[in-house]
Amino acid sequence: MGQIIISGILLGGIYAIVSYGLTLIFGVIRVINFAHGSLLMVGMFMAYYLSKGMNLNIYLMMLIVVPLMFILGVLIQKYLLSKVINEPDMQLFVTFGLLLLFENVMLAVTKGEFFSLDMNMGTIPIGSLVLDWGRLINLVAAIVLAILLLLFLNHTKIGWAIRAVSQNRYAAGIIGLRVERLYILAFGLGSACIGIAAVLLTPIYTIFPHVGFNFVIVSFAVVILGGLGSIPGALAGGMIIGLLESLSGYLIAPELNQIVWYLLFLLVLFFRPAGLFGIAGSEEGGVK
Amino acid sequence: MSQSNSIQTANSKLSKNKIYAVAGLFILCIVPLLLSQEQYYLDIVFQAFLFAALASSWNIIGGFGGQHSFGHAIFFGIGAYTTAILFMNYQISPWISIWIGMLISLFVAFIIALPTFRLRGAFFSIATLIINQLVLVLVLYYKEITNGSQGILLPYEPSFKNMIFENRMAFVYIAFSFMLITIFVSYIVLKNKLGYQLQAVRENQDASRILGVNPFWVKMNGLFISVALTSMGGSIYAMYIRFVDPYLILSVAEIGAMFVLITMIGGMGTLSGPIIGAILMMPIDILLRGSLGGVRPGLNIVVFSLLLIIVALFFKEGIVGTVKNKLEQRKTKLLGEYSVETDKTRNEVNPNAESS
Amino acid sequence: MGKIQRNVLILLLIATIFIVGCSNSASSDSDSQEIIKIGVIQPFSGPNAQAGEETYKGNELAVENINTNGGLLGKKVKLIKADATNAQEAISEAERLITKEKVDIITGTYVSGVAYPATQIANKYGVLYWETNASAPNITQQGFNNVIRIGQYGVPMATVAVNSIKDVVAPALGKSLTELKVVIVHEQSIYGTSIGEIEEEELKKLGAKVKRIPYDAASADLSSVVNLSKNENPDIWLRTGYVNDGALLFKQARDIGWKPPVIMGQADDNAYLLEALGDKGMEGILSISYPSYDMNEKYAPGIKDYLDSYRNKYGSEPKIPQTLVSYGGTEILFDLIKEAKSTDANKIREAALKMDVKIGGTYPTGYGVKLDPKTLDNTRAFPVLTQWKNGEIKTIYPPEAVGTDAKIELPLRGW
Amino acid sequence: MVILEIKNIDVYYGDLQVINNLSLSIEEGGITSIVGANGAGKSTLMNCILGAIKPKRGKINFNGQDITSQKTFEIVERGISLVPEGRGLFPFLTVEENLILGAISKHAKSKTRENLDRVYSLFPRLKERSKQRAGSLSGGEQQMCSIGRALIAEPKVILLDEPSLGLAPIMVKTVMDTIEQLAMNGYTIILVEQNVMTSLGISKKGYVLQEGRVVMEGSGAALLANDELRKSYLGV
Repeated sequence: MGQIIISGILLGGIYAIVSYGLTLIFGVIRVINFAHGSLLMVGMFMAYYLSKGMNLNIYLMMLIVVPLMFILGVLIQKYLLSKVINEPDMQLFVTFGLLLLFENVMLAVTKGEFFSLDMNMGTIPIGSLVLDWGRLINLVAAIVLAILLLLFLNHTKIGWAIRAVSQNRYAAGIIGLRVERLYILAFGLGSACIGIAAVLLTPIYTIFPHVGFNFVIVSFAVVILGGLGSIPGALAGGMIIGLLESLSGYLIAPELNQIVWYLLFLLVLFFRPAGLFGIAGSEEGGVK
Repeated sequence: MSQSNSIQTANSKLSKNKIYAVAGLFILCIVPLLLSQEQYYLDIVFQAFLFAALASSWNIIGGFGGQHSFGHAIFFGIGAYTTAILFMNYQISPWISIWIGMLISLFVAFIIALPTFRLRGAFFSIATLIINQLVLVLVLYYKEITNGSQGILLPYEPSFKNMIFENRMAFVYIAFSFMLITIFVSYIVLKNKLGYQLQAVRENQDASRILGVNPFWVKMNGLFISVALTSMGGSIYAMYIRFVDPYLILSVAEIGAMFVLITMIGGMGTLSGPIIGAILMMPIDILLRGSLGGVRPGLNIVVFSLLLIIVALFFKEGIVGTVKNKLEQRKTKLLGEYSVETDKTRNEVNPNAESS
Repeated sequence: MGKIQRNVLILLLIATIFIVGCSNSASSDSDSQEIIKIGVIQPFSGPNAQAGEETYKGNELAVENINTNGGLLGKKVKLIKADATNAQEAISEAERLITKEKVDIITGTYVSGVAYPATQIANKYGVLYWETNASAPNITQQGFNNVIRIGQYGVPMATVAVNSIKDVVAPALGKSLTELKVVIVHEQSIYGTSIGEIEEEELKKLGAKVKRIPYDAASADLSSVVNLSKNENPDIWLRTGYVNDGALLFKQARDIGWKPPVIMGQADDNAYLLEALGDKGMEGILSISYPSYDMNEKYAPGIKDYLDSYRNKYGSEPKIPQTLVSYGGTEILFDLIKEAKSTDANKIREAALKMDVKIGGTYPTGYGVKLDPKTLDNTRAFPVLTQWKNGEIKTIYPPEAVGTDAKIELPLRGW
Repeated sequence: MVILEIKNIDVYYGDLQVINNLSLSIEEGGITSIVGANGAGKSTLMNCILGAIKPKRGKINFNGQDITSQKTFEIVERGISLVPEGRGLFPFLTVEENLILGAISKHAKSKTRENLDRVYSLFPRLKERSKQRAGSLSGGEQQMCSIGRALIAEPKVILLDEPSLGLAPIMVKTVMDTIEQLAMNGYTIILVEQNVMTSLGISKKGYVLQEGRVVMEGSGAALLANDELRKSYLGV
């Protein structure tokens, strides 16, 4: 049982870290970004190829992958999404197109083969329980990144501006904030966060063109459960879903491991749409 | 009073354009394929018609009512499963079980809508998406009823009663009729009080309440019509494919989201949008698969997705909306007068708008 | 207006694609006199694209082989790919192969869900559907007389798993069957479920204690499966699933430092799992698998040639064992076409029903051929048991297939 | 001296024309009122001056320079600020964060601290609540915060869109007093109001808008004395 709780927390770290990017993108730009998972996949392939090609430690690849992903995010927002900035339907459509595009470009390149980094960094025994390094590093990174993002959003003017745009796009525009630029920045930062997640997940998962798909729904759930745009919320939301998935897989049945958090998510959505950690009413900002 | 009149005239003026557009595209894309009588092309035509109808059904609640459901695969699945289970276990003809599936869909829609209609925008979409996943898990788990992950395999026993035909043309007729029914129903909805109420709710739910509209029931009625038709489509699809595979039938990516995307690209909330969207998207998808699918894995979808993105960027308001705007602009220029359209008013203010 | 022009341009683009699509698929059918066309339905896109592609390579090698040796019935053989990842696409593509491409025979399919509708379409036109890979039992139970499954499927795979536990694994552990505790974990789609259920049933008949745990192959976390398995403290951990879930399952077992005495998977003798877990991680893991590449020439004649031609053409070792199965299956097909002097489904079926080849010694898969007259399943297509040793796959069961004195080594040592 | 000049602008929302061949010229200093019924195009005009909506035809000059095609942030930089209808605050940012975000332009940025103190001395209430979320303020306090945010950008011209809307009568008076005080401090004020009486009463000049056109203009007092206006807007 203790082992299951540890697994749940470590899984929570994974869900949290893949959700930060979506918190910024969905929370600020309010577009249902279907391409979220495929961005993660692209990041994982980048990390894998670079690490193999340069024969360097995977975690060092963050120095390259994160800037590259930032640029990719900037390009997507600047040349695609901002062209349809007043058409939320078409934004969604474009992200779906990107999902198909990224997945299948990688499919065409790799022919769908599977890639894994065998790190086998060993385990840390704590009494009768065992922790593994890969997930532990990820969990620590998830907490550190949450703190950094929180500091950025709450204590820098750019952070205020990003939050301002997410709360009232019109007012942000008329006081002279450059909304389109902030959107580009938000998407770029979101993608950079996805890049961090990608590097951290590369030693844990097998990489193939559809690997990101399974993280899309859970990421949306984490972001909304925690409270739209709330970084501590995403961390907590990830933990809750990770624990619930782990526990219900163990106590009910592995096939039904997601059913409890689906239900919890729906309950929260119905009775507290601001999320567990969002301020009541915050979900309405920018949502029609 | 005068408001609604002007909408009506605007609509009837537009519907003429729409009819031309639909007819043109129809001839361009479908007729040559139909004439060929090739079974392969008939399959494409069938799928185009069927998905046109399904997108139209989705459009009633998603387009007119602005409730972007990503969970319509549930009702598609209810139709397919009801037909398949009743056919296999009780030899009930699909012509009868279609209606049973519709009833079950209505009931399930009511249950799902009770809580979800409190939600707005993206929250509603994501809630329906999660419910779709929930239903998939349950369908896989309750094997006694659904046969779990194995799905249900229907035998090939052609007869009219079984809704299984040797010639695919029969299915094309069924899909075509189904499409006509959905267009007709959409038209009726649009022309009646429910249509205006749905649009009012879409534009501003709170303001609509002031006008004496009960948004909950308006949305519920729209949803009922929408899911009944979707369920019907599921039944037809089950008899066409004769294999009810839960991973396909209840797939958000391959079924549920398709309804939304087809409608978006064609023109959300318009009569002809979903039809045009499907008649363009489905054949292109299938033909690209046929011609590029074997060249390099995924290449056909690379081309397809690029096309989608390009079309989305150039037809920002959907094909119907954008073409209509272009036509209106041209007309304005030619006649030198300003036509005022109340239903297309965009009250959006973009502080960072590029100078035109 | 530039914008209108652009729109027109886009419309033209779409129209062009459309026309290209039409004309491309309406390829020449005048040359059907000189060539035999075989359509290959596989998932060439989607999550199973890699398996589809690798399986296709088997067809390709066999066809190259026959064409360099003078062809078939005096004609060249040509393969035509068709990409289908689900039932809907399977219908479209099967229709295209038969009515547009005018193929003589269809072969496939890695995904059972694609095989059902595709076999139905083939049946409608009376075209032979030569099934080399699909594992779902009921594909051949539809009563079609044009669907022949030459490869192994779920039932023999489960049977061999159970038999090898009885014959090799239990003795190696020094336990009797009634003392054995087995945990079966499998992914929950038809592939894993059909095999897992038969295994459970057969093992219970033999008196072993069995627990079965299905799971979702798309899960981001399988720790609950691993921990539930560990709680049972089994002697044998029996797994059926795909590559990515297999890698995750094994890695998560390694992460909590649990390795049962025996791990036996279905087709876990592939290069991807080796990359994921390394030589040390895979050491000793057993696989019920498709015929493997180290089988001796006596049992599997032509396997060395096959390996050489694969390496020559694709510049690597085969990634998954399924390639050999489609290769061997295609060779049997060619023999039957020669025998029947036709590609007609009925004539080939007649010839196939008459065929009686004993297991081992004829085909590079080691398969024999003897069709079940009712289902048209090959009753002599059996998987083998392999074990990972120092990063190499060693066939250890059945005894006739074993390579150079490979012996089972159990129990497993740590990760 | 004319500080803001609007020449023959036409503005459309989609196909709907909301402003029709409208011209205004605003003298430096003092309060100019723009009044009119709902839907007369007043808010549109405000947004148009600020570059948030672009006119299809016509020109807008500020300080003798053409700003018609400039973007909002450039116009803000030049010295026009808008206090939008409904305050337009960022409800989940603190009062202070809201205010500081107003100092976005280059010249205002360096003097943020100083201007912040000025706003706090003008509205001591805001200082007390500087760490509170803006959404938790009362309507009047929010209006102060919104005005404060406009001031901090160091504008020459302040546009106020319905500042008294939804406020208690006592707060309306406070807000109007503040506006008068701002005008006395040398800001040029353009005031859009439905509260015709109050706004014209403190204005040196007024315009009456109807269906996107200027139908009347004159000094505040003259307009207040106009019978037709009194009839249609004051119900007298």
